[in-house]
Amino acid sequence: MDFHILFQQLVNGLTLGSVYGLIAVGYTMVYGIIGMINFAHGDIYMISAYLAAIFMALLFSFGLDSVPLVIVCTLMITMAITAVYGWSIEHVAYRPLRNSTRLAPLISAIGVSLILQNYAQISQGAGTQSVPTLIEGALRFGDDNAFFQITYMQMMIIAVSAVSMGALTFLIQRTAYGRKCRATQQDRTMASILGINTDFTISSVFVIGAIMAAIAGMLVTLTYGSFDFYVGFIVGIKAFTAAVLGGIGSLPGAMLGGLILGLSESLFSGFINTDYKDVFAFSILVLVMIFKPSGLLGKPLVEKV
Amino acid sequence: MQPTTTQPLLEVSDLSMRFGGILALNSASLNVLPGSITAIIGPNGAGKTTLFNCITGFYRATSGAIRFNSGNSSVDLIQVLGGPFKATDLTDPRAFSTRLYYKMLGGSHRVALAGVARTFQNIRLFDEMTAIENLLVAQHTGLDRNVVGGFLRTGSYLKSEHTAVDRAFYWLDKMGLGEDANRLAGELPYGHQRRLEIARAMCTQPKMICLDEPAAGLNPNETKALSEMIQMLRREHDVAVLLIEHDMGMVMDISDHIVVLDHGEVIAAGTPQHVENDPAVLAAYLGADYETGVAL
Amino acid sequence: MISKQFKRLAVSAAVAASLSAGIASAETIKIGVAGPHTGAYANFGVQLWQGATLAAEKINSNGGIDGKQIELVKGDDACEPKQALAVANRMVEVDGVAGVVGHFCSSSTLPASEIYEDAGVVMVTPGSTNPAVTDRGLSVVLRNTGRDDQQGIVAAEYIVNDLNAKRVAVIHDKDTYGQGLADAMKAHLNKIGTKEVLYEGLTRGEKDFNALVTKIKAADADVIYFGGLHSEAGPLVRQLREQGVDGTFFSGDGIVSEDLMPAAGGGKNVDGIMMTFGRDPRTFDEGKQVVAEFRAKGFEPEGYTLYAYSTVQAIAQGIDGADTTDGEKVAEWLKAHSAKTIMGERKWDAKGDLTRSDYAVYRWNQDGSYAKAN
Amino acid sequence: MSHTEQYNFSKTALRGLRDAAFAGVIALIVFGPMNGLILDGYGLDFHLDRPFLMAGIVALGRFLLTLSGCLPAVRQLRERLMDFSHRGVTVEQPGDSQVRWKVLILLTIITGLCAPFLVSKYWLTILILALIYVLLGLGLNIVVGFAGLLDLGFVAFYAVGAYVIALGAQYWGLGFWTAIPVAAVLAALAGCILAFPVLRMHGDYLAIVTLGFGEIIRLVLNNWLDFTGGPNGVRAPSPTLFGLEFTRKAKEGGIPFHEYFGLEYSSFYKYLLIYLVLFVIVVALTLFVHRLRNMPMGRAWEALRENEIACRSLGINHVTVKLSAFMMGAMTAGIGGVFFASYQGFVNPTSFTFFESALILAIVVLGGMGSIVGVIIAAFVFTLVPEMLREFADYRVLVFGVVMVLMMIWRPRGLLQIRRKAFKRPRPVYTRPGEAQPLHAASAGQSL
Repeated sequence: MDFHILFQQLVNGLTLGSVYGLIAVGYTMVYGIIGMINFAHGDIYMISAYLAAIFMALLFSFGLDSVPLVIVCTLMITMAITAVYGWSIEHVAYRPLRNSTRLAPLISAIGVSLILQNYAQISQGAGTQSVPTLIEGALRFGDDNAFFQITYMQMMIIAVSAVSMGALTFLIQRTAYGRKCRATQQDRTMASILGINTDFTISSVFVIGAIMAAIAGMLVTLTYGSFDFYVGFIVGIKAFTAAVLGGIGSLPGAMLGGLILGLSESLFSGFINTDYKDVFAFSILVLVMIFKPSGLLGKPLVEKV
Repeated sequence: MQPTTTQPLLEVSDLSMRFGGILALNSASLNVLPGSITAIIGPNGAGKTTLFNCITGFYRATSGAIRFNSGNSSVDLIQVLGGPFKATDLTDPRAFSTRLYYKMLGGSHRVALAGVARTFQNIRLFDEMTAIENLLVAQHTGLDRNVVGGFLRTGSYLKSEHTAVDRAFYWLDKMGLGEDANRLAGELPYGHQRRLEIARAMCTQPKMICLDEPAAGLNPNETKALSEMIQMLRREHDVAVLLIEHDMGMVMDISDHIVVLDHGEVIAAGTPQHVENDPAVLAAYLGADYETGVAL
Repeated sequence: MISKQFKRLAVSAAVAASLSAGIASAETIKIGVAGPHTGAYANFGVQLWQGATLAAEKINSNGGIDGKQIELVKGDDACEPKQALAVANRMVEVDGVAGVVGHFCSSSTLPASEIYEDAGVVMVTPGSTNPAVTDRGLSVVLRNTGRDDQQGIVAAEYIVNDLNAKRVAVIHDKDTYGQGLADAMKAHLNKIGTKEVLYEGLTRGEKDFNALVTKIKAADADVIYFGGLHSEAGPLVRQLREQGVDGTFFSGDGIVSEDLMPAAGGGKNVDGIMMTFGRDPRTFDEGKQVVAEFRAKGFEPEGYTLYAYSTVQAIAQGIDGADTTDGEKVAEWLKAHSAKTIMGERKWDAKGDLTRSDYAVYRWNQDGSYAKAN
Repeated sequence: MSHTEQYNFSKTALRGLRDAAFAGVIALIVFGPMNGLILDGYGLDFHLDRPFLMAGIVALGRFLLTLSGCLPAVRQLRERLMDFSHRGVTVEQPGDSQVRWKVLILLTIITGLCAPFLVSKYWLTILILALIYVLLGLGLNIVVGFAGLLDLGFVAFYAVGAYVIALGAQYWGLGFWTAIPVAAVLAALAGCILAFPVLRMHGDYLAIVTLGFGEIIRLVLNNWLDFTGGPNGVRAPSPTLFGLEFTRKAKEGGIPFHEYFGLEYSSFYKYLLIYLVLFVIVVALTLFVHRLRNMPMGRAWEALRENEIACRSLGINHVTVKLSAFMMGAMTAGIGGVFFASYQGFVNPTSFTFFESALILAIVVLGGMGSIVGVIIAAFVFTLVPEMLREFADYRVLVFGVVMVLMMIWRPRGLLQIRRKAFKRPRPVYTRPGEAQPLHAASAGQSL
């Protein structure tokens, strides 16, 4: 076997998996805290891709020509505005349903997902949108005939997602805010009795999810360079699968699930067949669900009688 | 101790249950005689509910045996839950096929089918169904379940439904819920819900009914009425009653046999008089009271 | 200023509506324009609509068809078979069209054409190139564009004879058009003695093709043939070049869009892309003036714009010539005669395909334009 | 207006202004970049007027909403509307008259039978589509509404049905009539194979596994080119009536329907036949599902939804009961698929995307989970309204999404309340133990 091909596929899978992981965080956190599948999360990622492209174009048109500066500024603005999206969607479409039937928020989320897709389509046009390649070049390993490479963008994706996952884990595990989140997750009523503003906590989880999606959107836009109003759905389903695979509700699980999914996709399509890579990915999910119903790192459910 | 001339209805022997590192039950044994009222008492955390859940099939005991003898059949209440395969199964095709059968189709419902009904500490009714529908669901296994027959409303289907509705009304009346037949179970007052749960359990026509703290949350009058109902069940319907209860007055009043649990072990068993004077029981309870006092 | 513009627009719309209503009660012939007016392929719908609108305006200002004015009806199928069916039924039953320009996507044209066949309404597709469209023996269906097998043959010949390629990777997007094209190309490639080194499908809508690109790289292909649309071709080219694959990228007429260049990551990556396309309709002498008119309106008549224009002309001439709106007769007339359109004289064979295939190979330049390869 | 009321009003107005300003700012942030800065290649077009207009509308709307809270009439109306939504279930009383319902049902059936002769062929095809969705809605209602199993891959069984007739006709010469039972059985089988291992799972995990299964089916249909035709799809046969075909020209040896009866050819007859058969099936299924609710099977499903643990304690095997619901739902979807394929004459995988599953789920939830009439109404609303909105093609999906969200906020329990049947005390047949005791004296509960 050609090892440079294997390594190249591992790099591809790692990149893709990191993106899935970043988006999966949004699903897993929301599910963890209010037990709701936020179907619109993938579309928030899609919106953030548009925002990133818009602000990059805007900053360039203002005459800013330092690429790192543009990237950092765009990332900040995209994160901020996507966070507002996350907040307002939670406020308008989910909060009124907090004490409703279990399915109501799910349907509402599907509705929001349709709204966001159509909104992007109407306002920005249905066609594929693109951004120019800003960061070029790659680290190559091996000789000219048999090499594998990591582009600087791929490195950036892996590094940024590792750092943001680390920061998020720290936030949830080590800070007072994280304790409030975990308390709300365990028992919302009790948490509110103890003086935690659970409404705020839940909102903030949506905001954090949106920010992570914004980071993913920005990175993916920079890397692949093109997107349309439909990307959110496809990536969203994959990311959600990753979240469930890793054990929904668990942050490291989301990252692990994302990586497994990304790697399995790229290895399967690289060495077996591209056509059936999604079938393979979903089959892994079904198998894991059968043998470990709570996911790889999820806590097993204890039935209370 | 009563002379055990008759075969016990329920035989629990050396039952142990482990949750992770915690030994919730430690080789507990007890018998329930047909038509008797047996109470399980003990301080909080003694393992009463765990024992209950093992008997009714919601937990699979780590080791030990539970047998249920009704009429001329004897059921292994642990086997019917469908346990994992064992190495010995490979040599014995019959054991293997039994295990496979229960693995596929076994589960806690099998315990109920054997003739053990139960109620729950935190009431579990079908809230959005009417009281009478709750009782009809309980008769599910005995009804004509043929979908085509039901759609065409054949004679045998109508007859089986008619009997079921009639039996349901009988139990509603018995439990003093005649007026509530067509009300949603979730909208009934608390005391009525408790009694509806007992009526529902009785509709499965059990040989033994397990009541998990039936008097919790009831006022003294209601508790008194409940005691009479429990005795009525035994008297008129010939069921054995196994109950967990904290209301000592009620327990002492109605039980034939009392089992005292502490830290997962049976520390005493016998008639109310016997248990009342057992020093181990007193120690356990005083200790428990003392601890509770500190905690409060 | 905006409000002024808006008012003017509203007024003109109202006038147009009342005019058309007035005419409608008198004598109009309705022609449907069916295609993806919304959805991911809406830009093709725009091309169709622009082309058809100008054609209808032109014909109407010249006295219409036998004195009757043409009225266009928009039908949006979003390239979904289910919607295409509803649109076709609506065109036939509610609008009572005499002819249909469309549909665009082959997957929509296939089910919809059965409805037109039943209703006896002539349907001329300006964009569906899948062979099955005309191979099913429907009597009212014509095609004002090439067939994928013709296109595939041209591509395969060029790849083998002109590019001297030995190692060809065939990629498609698992859709009726893309896979049909890729299969046609592959079939002819095999026939003339070259076996492809890779045959794979990618998923439409995805953007990450790195795993596939690595596979192409491992196969060491000197030509990457892609059957599909620009929305996937762009990212694919970009990722190929990023991973250092420098084989020639070769595709069909589905990538003809101004969106290709930005999606592919700029002129550097687009440079050297090859594709098969019918003769660029903008180069016909008959169409020079129309092209100028489009440009004067600020619309570049690229892609299928002029195809739609030409199709409206053909239908109009067919109705005029057959002197009826009966679809079978119109189709018969068109097959027996020919139509003079801005894309030259169009002749059809008995199946409804154009008798002459004018597919040629084009090469994209760094500035996003494309020219015939020599 | 009294002094305090006036004070309250001005206070509310002030609060309204503040809220409106806040909402406007948020709207500006949300809409600003997406609507004001339009991507064009690598550059931007500026349309800054749009976001300001939209933010203005949002602010005004918010202000009016707050203000309307001050008007007692509006407030009362709002309270009445909101109050209704909390009571999802009512119980009929034993004496309630059923005549009104029976007349209504009869009228509906007569209207349904007459409808195809009153509308154009175009609307007939839309009606067929609506009925297919009624069928799917009723099927998924069994799974989600009755048994409480969240199934996000329902479309998979629909696809199985559609492909059974299409591929069956292609490879084994399967006709329309035989395809209906075959598809029903195969879809149920598919449901069984999927469900048996996963039914022990907790609710939401079931949702994701079914979602994955739905995607797998679609991907396989799309990729298995040699067998399914992949994206090119397969042609599906039209129904025949006693061997008479509904084509313009019959295949070898056959006689087309219109020639046999000396009628002029029109595809109307084909759609008419599909409609009528479908209508009969839908009516029968509606009746069936209605009766199911009062049958042991249906009661067990609902009980399972309400409390699984209690069900197990009553001897109900939750796996097989869930399985029966799943299979019943899958079967219905399979039949729906046959009609869909036959009506469309062509199937390809694009008709079986997740959006379709979401649509069917929305029909069930908006109809009021478990309410049969609600599901039927919702199915019609969801097929007819988009067709009417065809003029606003660009905004169709947007409106659809907004309706979904608003309906969930306004009526999370669905359009219609669920009505439960009341039971009359029957003539005693059950042999009562201890009959010697007077019944009422024994029931000490009366004194409680």
